[in-house]
Amino acid sequence: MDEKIVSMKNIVKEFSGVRVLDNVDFNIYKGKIMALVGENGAGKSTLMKILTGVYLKTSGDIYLEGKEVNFTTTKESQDMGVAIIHQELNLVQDLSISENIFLGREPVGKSGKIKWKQLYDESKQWLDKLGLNESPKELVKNLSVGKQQLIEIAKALSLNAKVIIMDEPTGALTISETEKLFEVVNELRSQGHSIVYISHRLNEIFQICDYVTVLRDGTLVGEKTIDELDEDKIIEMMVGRKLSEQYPRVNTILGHTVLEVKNLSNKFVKDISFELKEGEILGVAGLVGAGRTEMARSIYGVYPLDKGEILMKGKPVVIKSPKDAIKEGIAYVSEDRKSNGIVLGLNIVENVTLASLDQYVGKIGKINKSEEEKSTDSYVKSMSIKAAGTKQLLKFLSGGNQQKVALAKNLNTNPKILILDEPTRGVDVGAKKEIYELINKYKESGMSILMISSEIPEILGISDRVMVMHEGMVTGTLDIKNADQEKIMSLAVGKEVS
Amino acid sequence: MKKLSLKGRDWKSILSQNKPVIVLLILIVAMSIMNDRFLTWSNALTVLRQTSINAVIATGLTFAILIGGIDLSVGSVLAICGAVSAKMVASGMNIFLVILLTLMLGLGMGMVNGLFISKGRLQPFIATLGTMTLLRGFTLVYTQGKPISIFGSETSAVYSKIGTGYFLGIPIPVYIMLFVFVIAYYILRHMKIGRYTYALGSNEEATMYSGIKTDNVKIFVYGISGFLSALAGIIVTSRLGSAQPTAGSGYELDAIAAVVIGGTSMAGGIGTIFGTAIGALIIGILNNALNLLQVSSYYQGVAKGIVILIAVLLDRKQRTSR
Amino acid sequence: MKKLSLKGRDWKSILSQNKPVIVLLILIVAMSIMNDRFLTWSNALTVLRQTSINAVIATGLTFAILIGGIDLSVGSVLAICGAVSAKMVASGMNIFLVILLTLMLGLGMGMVNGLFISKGRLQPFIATLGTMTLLRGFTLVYTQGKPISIFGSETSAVYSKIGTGYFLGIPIPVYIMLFVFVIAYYILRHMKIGRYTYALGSNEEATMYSGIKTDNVKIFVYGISGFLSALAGIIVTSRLGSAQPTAGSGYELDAIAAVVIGGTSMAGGIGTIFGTAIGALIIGILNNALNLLQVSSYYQGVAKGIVILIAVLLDRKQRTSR
Amino acid sequence: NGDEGDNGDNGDGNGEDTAKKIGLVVSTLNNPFFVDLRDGAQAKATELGAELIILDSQDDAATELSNVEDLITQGVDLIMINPTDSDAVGSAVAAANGAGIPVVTLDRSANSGEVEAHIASDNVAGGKMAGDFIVAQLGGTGKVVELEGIPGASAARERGEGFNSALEGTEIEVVAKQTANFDRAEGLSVMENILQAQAEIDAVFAHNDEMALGALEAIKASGREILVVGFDATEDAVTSVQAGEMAATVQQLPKEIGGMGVDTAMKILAGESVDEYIPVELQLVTE
Ligand SMILES: Nc1ncnc2c1ncn2[C@@H]1O[C@H](COP(=O)(O)OP(=O)(O)OP(=O)(O)O)[C@@H](O)[C@H]1O
Ligand SMILES: Nc1ncnc2c1ncn2[C@@H]1O[C@H](COP(=O)(O)OP(=O)(O)OP(=O)(O)O)[C@@H](O)[C@H]1O
Ligand SMILES: [Mg+2]
Ligand SMILES: [Mg+2]
Repeated sequence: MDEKIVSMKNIVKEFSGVRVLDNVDFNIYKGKIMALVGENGAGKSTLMKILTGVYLKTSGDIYLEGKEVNFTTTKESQDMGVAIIHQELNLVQDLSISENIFLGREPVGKSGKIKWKQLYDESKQWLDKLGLNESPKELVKNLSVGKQQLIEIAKALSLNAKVIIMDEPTGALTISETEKLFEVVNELRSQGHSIVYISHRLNEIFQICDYVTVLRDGTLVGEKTIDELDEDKIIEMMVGRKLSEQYPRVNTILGHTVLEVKNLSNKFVKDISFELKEGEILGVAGLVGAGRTEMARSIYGVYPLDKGEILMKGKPVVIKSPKDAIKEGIAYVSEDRKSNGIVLGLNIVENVTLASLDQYVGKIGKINKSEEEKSTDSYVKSMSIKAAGTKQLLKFLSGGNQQKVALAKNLNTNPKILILDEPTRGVDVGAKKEIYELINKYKESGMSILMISSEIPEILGISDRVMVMHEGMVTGTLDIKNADQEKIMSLAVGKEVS
Repeated sequence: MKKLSLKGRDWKSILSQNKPVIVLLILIVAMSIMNDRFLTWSNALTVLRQTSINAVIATGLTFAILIGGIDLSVGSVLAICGAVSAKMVASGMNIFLVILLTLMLGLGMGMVNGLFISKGRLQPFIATLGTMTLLRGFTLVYTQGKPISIFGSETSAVYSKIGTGYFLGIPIPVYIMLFVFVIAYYILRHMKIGRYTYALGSNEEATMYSGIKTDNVKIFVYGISGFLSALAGIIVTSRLGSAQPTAGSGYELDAIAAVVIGGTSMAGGIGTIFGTAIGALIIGILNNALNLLQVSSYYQGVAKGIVILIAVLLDRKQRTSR
Repeated sequence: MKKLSLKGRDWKSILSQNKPVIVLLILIVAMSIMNDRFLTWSNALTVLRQTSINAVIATGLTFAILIGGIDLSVGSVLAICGAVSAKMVASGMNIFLVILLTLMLGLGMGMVNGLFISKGRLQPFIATLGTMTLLRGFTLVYTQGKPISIFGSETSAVYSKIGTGYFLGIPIPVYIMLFVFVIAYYILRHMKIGRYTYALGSNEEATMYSGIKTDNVKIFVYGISGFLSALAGIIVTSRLGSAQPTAGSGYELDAIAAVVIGGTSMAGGIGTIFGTAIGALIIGILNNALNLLQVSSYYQGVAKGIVILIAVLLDRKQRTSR
Repeated sequence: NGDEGDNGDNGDGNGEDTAKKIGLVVSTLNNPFFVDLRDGAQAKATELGAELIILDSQDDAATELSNVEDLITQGVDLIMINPTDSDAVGSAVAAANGAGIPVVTLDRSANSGEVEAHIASDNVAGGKMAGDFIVAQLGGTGKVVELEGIPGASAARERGEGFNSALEGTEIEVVAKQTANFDRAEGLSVMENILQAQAEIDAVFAHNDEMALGALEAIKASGREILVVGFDATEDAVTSVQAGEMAATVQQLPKEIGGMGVDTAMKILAGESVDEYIPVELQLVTE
């Protein structure tokens, strides 16, 4: 047995009376990587936030290197050598990369002046290590989400902590950055650092982890070494039952062309052309910064076009705002749900109907609330959205459930074309499958789907065709029959494939 | 299940709103003990009538604050609308036309604020600070610095009833205030635009992504604020029988205090008209109480500051999780 | 690569700051054409001296606004500190002690604001609205509504030099203003607490997760604002030779206008002291210009409102992406 | 915060039911002039054994009306109003009339409603007095600056009106007319600016002493010789006149107005008849 560096015992956490962690034990071993897995809302993030002093535990004990600790602030845990990369990005947009990496730990001279040179030099080292080619003086707000995620990682690594917790660090990363990260993580392990690794991508777990702890509904299911497990076993532990085929493909007969995009260009993308047929899923792959999100948002009317046209059923349409897009039957599920997918301050019903409120307005402009409730209930059931009720505010839902609500909101506009941008980011395996099944259901009913994803297995698993982008341009489109990971990757880095 | 969770939320919302109510009750009980004239029917009516002006303005400001904005120009809009309406009344124009035109003027000025903030992408504080200064200047130019009397025409008598009249023993401004509360409640609670107001205040980008023209929502919201300021301007002018060029100066602060004491968050997205009504009543009763208790005017500022701080301290939100 | 992007960044920041500078230059050129007395050395000194008070307050407010807060109490802090210092001077207390105690008083009051906002979790607008009302009341109680003269002791003459004196032909308040600018620039740009000020305004949660005691940053920031308001209070009192109970009323609006015209975002995280200096100069020159051009007092509000709106319209930010 | 001064709180004489309750609604207590008015009234009330309830309208007509309503609620025997504005006070007077409470106005009159007595010194006359003084001092020719009060405030209007009427037909030119909002700090900076603009200034008339004292600082700093005339004769101003700095200030005897108000009120309550208009003399305070 390896030496425990952290051990959490009988941890209980309640949020205003609701128990979200129930007598959970959790260990971290010296120089090892502990995977922490579980469905959305299982309590993984909460457990780690308790360890790092973000939340106060309701009861239970925490030991660090044999000594009982009770952190009440992040600073305390940092000082004791425990660092965390939070699931949600926690960067200061208006500060530079290096200021973010060293926020709170800036080297200062005698006069109290920050030693800028040292700051930049040290930051640069971390950026190089993670393969990020950016100036340390660049403002974080000018970086894409993926690069920001790397900054977040650099920040935690630079703490040189004994224990590093990574809460879904690869959520916004594609394969190449993930590989780079794993190199660093392996190096850290060999130096004796201990790591907690939270991810919904089970293949990653098998790539780097030594141990696995599984949580379900706030309780501990078990702790195993990696050799005792395989993917199916983990899934079974997580969801409490066996799960059949992860990527349930359905083959539909493709209908007419619904959407045609011709030579779309603006400051983000160049010359994008593709078509989408009724009942088709077109997967869009690419590396971080390939411009996939921008392409989708340009179609959705968020970014103005410089050139090009969009045709729906052969007729050119003018889309200048999301409102126009929705009117034309295009819906967009954002990759960044917190900032533009959902409204955290509204409840589930209000979010689900936000984009389709016109349907519910009766005479004298009154919203028909029971109708709203009815629609929402049907989504809650069909998507198994876990919540205390339909009146629960979105900010109290776990990430995966928030994602489902975002999806429901868009489906409720009855779109002909559904654009999904990283639809399963941060979603657990069980829910993922539910989402795929939903996508398939709508596909079967004739909806056309454009699915942007950084998870190649997912792209390969459910799309009919794969379009690959690189630096704002389409570098190739592959039929699913002759698509594989290698071909996608070479197109993604801009290489031709035959 | 459905019923249960509904109750759950209502209970919560009652809990989150009841702190201002508690402050209000404490004020009322304390005053009733300290002064036997306080809890009389006629004083109650006096307080309500005095509260009406601030309450009407605060209702408009609730919309602006709910979207995370602010409207500092309410006092200036009140002044210019009051002045214009006084001139129209004095000229003998039809009373309904006077009211209609005045309210439209306020609506228009509010919408200009909304345009500056939405299309012009100005920060609400500075945009409305600009129009506040500008419109105060306009009022002075328009009135030439002199009060405009409403008297001198047949319309005057009717007009002056708006602020001074009674119906079934209750002052007309009180009816106006209640009517404004009910309509505002209905809009916020049961209409699309109300829902959008909350959505915008909570997450502007997501609201835009949901196909909502956020610019229009903003223009609407500031339009309402201007409209209600004009209405308050009519009440003030009618009560005083003349429009003062300096009317309404500083009213924005009392109105903001009412809104915030009522539990609305300046960050937007959270708040209710019920809360604002309570907040306005707290401020109204406080002013009345300080007078009845004969607190020296120098100490009134001290007392008012303390009550504002206590009220908001009691109602402070959990550390926001944004 | 490193050099290049550095240039890129500086160029951007210059671009984003130069719009207020353009407004300033236009104002100066226009005034020089319209009035030949404007561009004289003595008028320049007059403008700078007049600007100094608003500039000192605006510098403090820049900190508050950078963290996404606001401080409405500056005018009231100015008044009470001015009154207290006047009384101390008149009593013949040592000049250094007077200044020290006054500044500490301002610092303390600012820190109380900071405490309300951090530990008390109050919204800055309402918290400082409360203390603004409260401290104005205190000032009236303290002064009994009457001005307090600084004369009558030996200290008086020295004290009055702070506001009225010259050194090498340049008024002392101008030196104070420049000194305040330089220190504030240094703090914001090169010291930890300055970077935390930006960090807090840009993302409070991330700042907290980075192990920074955000509460302390807030207390510091509001402390600075109070401290500088007290300094402004000393300058005003010294210039007038007496402390007015109503001193500083409405100063918060001019100071906020200066900060925002200078390009600082009310949402926090973005802004510079350089911008605030330009903003304060724009307001100062505007007031001077309106007097020199003998604009009627009725039209002054109109003119000021228009300039504020134009200045911020020119400098409006790209639609924020949050 | 030790010294409370002589008056501090009111509410003395609470116990005696027989004591007359008189309400005093003052336009603002942030201005020394009205503070003096209040002090005069308070002193007189104490002397005559009346209870005086003082409320501050903070220069807002609507607040004034609320104050009067609150006094009615308290059942005062008489209300003395120092109006914020002669027109706007009409409703307040009407409210008092409606409740059967007699009204006395101080310093500013009411343009409507039933008022038992009006005690004031005429602002227009005061302005004229200042104007006449300047005309005399300058020998009927020269350049003057007028510092105006809060735009739209009645005192500013009336004093300006009187002042300008005095200049009519003389060779005196008003070279600058700017507002300094009755504020001393603004008086200083506005005067500084005017000094920059005008090479030749012989006299300044400020609508109140606060602005005059501010202007005086600016003039002293500029080293120029300019006649400064203020209005109100506040303590600071009188000191300044005595020191030979300010040339003159129009004294309205605010304490007198307040005291006379209470005097008149007591007479009315005793059933005695009083004059409708009781002028309080103005005088020019010069060295
Ligand atoms: N601040 C909070 N207030 C109330 N409930 C909360 C809060 N934070 C989390 N929860 C609840 O606690 C439970 C566990 O949430 P947590 O974020 O730990 O899940 P998770 O395992 O990290 O899920 P995911 O994989 O989606 O990130 C959820 O039901 C969530 O709704
Ligand atoms: N606000 C911005 N201003 C300027 N350029 C931007 C901005 N946001 C993104 N970009 C640039 O646009 C390009 C595409 O961005 P983005 O990384 O979002 O694409 P993506 O293919 O959707 O990748 P991801 O996997 O991160 O979603 C990148 O070159 C990025 O640097
Ligand atoms: Mg989580
Ligand atoms: Mg993307």
